[in-house]
Amino acid sequence: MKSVYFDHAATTPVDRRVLERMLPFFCEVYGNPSEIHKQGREARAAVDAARAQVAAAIGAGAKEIVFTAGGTEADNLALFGYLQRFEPGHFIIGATEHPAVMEAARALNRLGWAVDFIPVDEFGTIDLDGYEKAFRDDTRLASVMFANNVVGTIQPVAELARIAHEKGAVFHTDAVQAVGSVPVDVQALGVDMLTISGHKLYGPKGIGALYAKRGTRLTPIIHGGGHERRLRSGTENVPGIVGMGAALEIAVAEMPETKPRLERMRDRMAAAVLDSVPDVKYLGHPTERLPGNVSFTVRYIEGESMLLQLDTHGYMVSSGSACASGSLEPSHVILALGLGAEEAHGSLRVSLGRENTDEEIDGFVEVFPPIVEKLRQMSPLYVKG
Amino acid sequence: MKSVYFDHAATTPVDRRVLERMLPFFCEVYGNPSEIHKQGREARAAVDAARAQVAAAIGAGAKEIVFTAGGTEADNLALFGYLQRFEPGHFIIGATEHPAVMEAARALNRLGWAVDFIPVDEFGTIDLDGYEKAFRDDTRLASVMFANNVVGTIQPVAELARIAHEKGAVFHTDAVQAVGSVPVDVQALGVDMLTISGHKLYGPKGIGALYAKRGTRLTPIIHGGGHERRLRSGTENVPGIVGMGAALEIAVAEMPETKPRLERMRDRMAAAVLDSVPDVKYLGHPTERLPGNVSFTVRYIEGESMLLQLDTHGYMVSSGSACASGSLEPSHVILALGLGAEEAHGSLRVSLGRENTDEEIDGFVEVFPPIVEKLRQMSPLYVKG
Amino acid sequence: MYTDLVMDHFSNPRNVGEIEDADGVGQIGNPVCGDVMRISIDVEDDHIADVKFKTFGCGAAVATSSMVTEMVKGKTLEEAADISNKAVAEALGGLPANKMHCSNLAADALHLAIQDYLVKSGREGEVEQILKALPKEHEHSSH
Amino acid sequence: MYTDLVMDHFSNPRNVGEIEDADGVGQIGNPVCGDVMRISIDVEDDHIADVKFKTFGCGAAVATSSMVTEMVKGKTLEEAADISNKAVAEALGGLPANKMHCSNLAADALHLAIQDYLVKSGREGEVEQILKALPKEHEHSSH
Ligand SMILES: Cc1ncc(COP(=O)(O)O)c(C=O)c1O
Ligand SMILES: Cc1ncc(COP(=O)(O)O)c(C=O)c1O
Repeated sequence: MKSVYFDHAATTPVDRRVLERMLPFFCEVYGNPSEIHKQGREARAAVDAARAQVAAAIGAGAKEIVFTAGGTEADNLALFGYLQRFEPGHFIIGATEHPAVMEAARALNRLGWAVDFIPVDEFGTIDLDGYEKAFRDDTRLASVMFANNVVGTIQPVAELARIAHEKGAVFHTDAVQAVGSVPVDVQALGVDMLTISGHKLYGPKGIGALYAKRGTRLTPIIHGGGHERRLRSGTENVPGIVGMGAALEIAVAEMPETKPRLERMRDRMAAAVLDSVPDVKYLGHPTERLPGNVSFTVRYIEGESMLLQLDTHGYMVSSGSACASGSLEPSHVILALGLGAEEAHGSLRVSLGRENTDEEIDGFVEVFPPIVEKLRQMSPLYVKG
Repeated sequence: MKSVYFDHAATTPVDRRVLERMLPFFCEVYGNPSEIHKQGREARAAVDAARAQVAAAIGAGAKEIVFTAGGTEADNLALFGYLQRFEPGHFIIGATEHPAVMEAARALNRLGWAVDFIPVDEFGTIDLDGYEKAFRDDTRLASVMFANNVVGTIQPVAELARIAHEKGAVFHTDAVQAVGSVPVDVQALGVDMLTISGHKLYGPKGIGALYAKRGTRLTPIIHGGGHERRLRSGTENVPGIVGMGAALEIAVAEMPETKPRLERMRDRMAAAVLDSVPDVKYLGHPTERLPGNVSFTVRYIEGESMLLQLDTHGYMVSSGSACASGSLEPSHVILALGLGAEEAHGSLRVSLGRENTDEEIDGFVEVFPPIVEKLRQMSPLYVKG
Repeated sequence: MYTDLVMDHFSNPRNVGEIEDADGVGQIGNPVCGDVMRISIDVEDDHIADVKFKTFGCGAAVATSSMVTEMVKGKTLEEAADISNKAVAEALGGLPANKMHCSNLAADALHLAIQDYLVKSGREGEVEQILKALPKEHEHSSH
Repeated sequence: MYTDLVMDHFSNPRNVGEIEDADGVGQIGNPVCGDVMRISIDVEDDHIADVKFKTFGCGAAVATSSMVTEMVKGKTLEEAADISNKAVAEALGGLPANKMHCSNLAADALHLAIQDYLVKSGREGEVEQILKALPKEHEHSSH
């Protein structure tokens, strides 16, 4: 049976070219970059080179990049690391943030910080007016994600950063889904902090980075030997760092080709699904969305069961359904768009990646309608119109 | 020129067999273990299997293992994760702890926690009497490392854990240097928490684990999607986890052969160095020490310069000297043994690993004395006796 | 995460559908929770002569529904009433921990169908005797 | 971390040793800090005729000592006094940031040797004029 991976928003395969560049750093150049002998110096040089690659990919300086173990840790470092320098006050996040920001915010809230969650409209775009009004005198930080992981909506980040600065707060954006997929330039955006994750851009898992603009003072959340300019202790994950640098370099270099191709495939797939299955709603913004994100909700049936049926046909996708996520709550992102819980349960996310082909989309569009029909036949909520 | 790696306490090469087992998890089984499609399920199965391997290697249950990004994060999770559930009180650590514990302790101290640093004797063994007396009514935790990373001294962990329990505190041990090198059984030791790091036992960098005994309640230090039984969020580093599981399995299986061989080589090397170079002092415990650790201090000359000279001869070692560590303070470990700052500056650590040979030791013992002599000739402190 | 048997029942569910003019119908769950199961039965001689289900929900919800219909066919009402959600999960070789609560309610739906039959056929007095542990409606919505 | 030139001066240090009955000797640092440099000079016609060093310290300490002896040989006292620690580091192609403070004091040791010469030869009055920026002893111990 063919096997089609349509879940690139969850994670991506490591690009073989990236793996090639990582390989020497397991068994040959295995030194600890803190050591000054030959092995150590070679490892240090590799880390420095990767840091320069990551910095270049987002228009930052090498000293503005802090490597972490992933996007989640980078998000936590941004929020805790920045806010914990102050007495508890107020900060702002978007209503559709990833749990990495959402739960960090909740934990800060338990420590005495007030937090406002800014609503989004039906397309997932942040309510600019509500955002602007939420700032208070003691608002230290606003964090709004660059692009949503469930519905793909891209936020007006530059505008959000500008407003935060006007209000005297710093601005962080979780750009885990964006970096490598769409152009990201920290200078042009004017953000103070920005989160990246390796495994979302054809790099390895277990590596991420926080861009922290020169002058943005942070306290560490992991203490120890003082690595990463004292901001994140722990022996550097050298192959991971090398892989992330290489992956970003490749992603940015190939973006002029990849981005329009994925956008075309995305729009074609969305149109085909909406065309061939009744009672389907497209989720997220019609145009301001990630190149590979096709998200929709199917009435009367539940996400996990669609997902499993698709899986038995070889198509791997994801769902914002409560069942699929292992939690019992339907996706807070989909609820934030104004959909009901029942609809939220029926959501499906197809996230295309650069190895996907038009044939794979054709295949999906062929198998999907009968799956929906089969599940609807089984559903007590479905009364054929 | 030959290249001899004698710095296994800093980090180890990844065993080729370990890399082989990791390789499929970059480009083939690359799924996110949280996803329920085939890729996700295969990744989850790999994580589960590795968790079982890690657990088995230390006599724990699989549910007692929390994967982290390394030893440093695991140490921080143990201290912050356990203590932050309480109102600030008191805890205890050893005087020769790794910065991962030391700096976490300092950070907790800044948050209002009182902390006692228990001194060690000239061999680096913790002062049991002082330890026992340090407990107070509000002592929540004691953390003493299993084996020291600089001088290799192994602590009486079971005894320390027993005393802590008697006093109503939980006991954590940083066993980063011990696991894989000497037998470690959490049941026999009776510890509540124990830290492991992958890259010290021929596994990859960027992965570690905290053993937390069933019933030990922790709060996370990294918040998000609720991975690792809510204790450590972030997409699992699947290849890293697989590598750590494989590396531990191999290390434990081969320990009956590796440990006595390294101990013999260690003792032979120590004797040869002390025999051939005057004014050298062996550091650490004569017998209760890590199998591969040969640590000593050379009077009148400085560690980094020895290290660099050895490096130009192809021997890679480490030093507790201030210069070599990048900080300006001589190693707190060596000062804790009661040595003066000047002596601390002259310390050198040779840490043998399983790929080292007797020939390599012979080579070292040959080149080392003339290096010392050359540097002493250059030293204004040296007056030939 | 799911056993092969769960996946088999999910992919090839047995007894899907609705019995027209069924002797008894039981429904549990609600769409907000993400699981709705409806089981309809025909009863002959105090035995389950036919049973069908419709389910909105995840893989576990579908599989437990399918399994319970298989387990119950031909059984007496009392035997059917003794089948617990736990027994259904066990018959499937187990369910993931997070599916044990909300998605494992097929036996409850069956019990409600039996109750419905007893009430409809004027045997209301026997409900308590036959159905020892009747599910509270929406008991799982509190999770 | 070190440039090739630093490593060259470290591995093959120039002018190691002590001048017997030197015209001037300067020493800076202390073993607690991890760096001690001693420079001895012979002066002829207000020129540095010979210079030697002994250093306890890291690679940077040795290399800067070696470099300063090379830079200074044959120079007038005034020229020698104008050589700064920074200039020594630059002549070596730069030093790692964490080595700039404690291990880069060779020029200071040289200046102390010049001062010693001036004092010993009864030219104490010229010290301030020739040595514009005389190092404070152990100025680096505060780091
Ligand atoms: C928007 C967003 N932020 C953060 C994360 C967390 O990144 P990581 O999995 O590297 O911890 C993810 C993905 O899981 C994400 O999609
Ligand atoms: C005793 C000890 N604890 C903790 C650590 C930190 O581990 P990691 O480098 O995996 O963060 C190390 C090594 O660096 C160590 O030797």
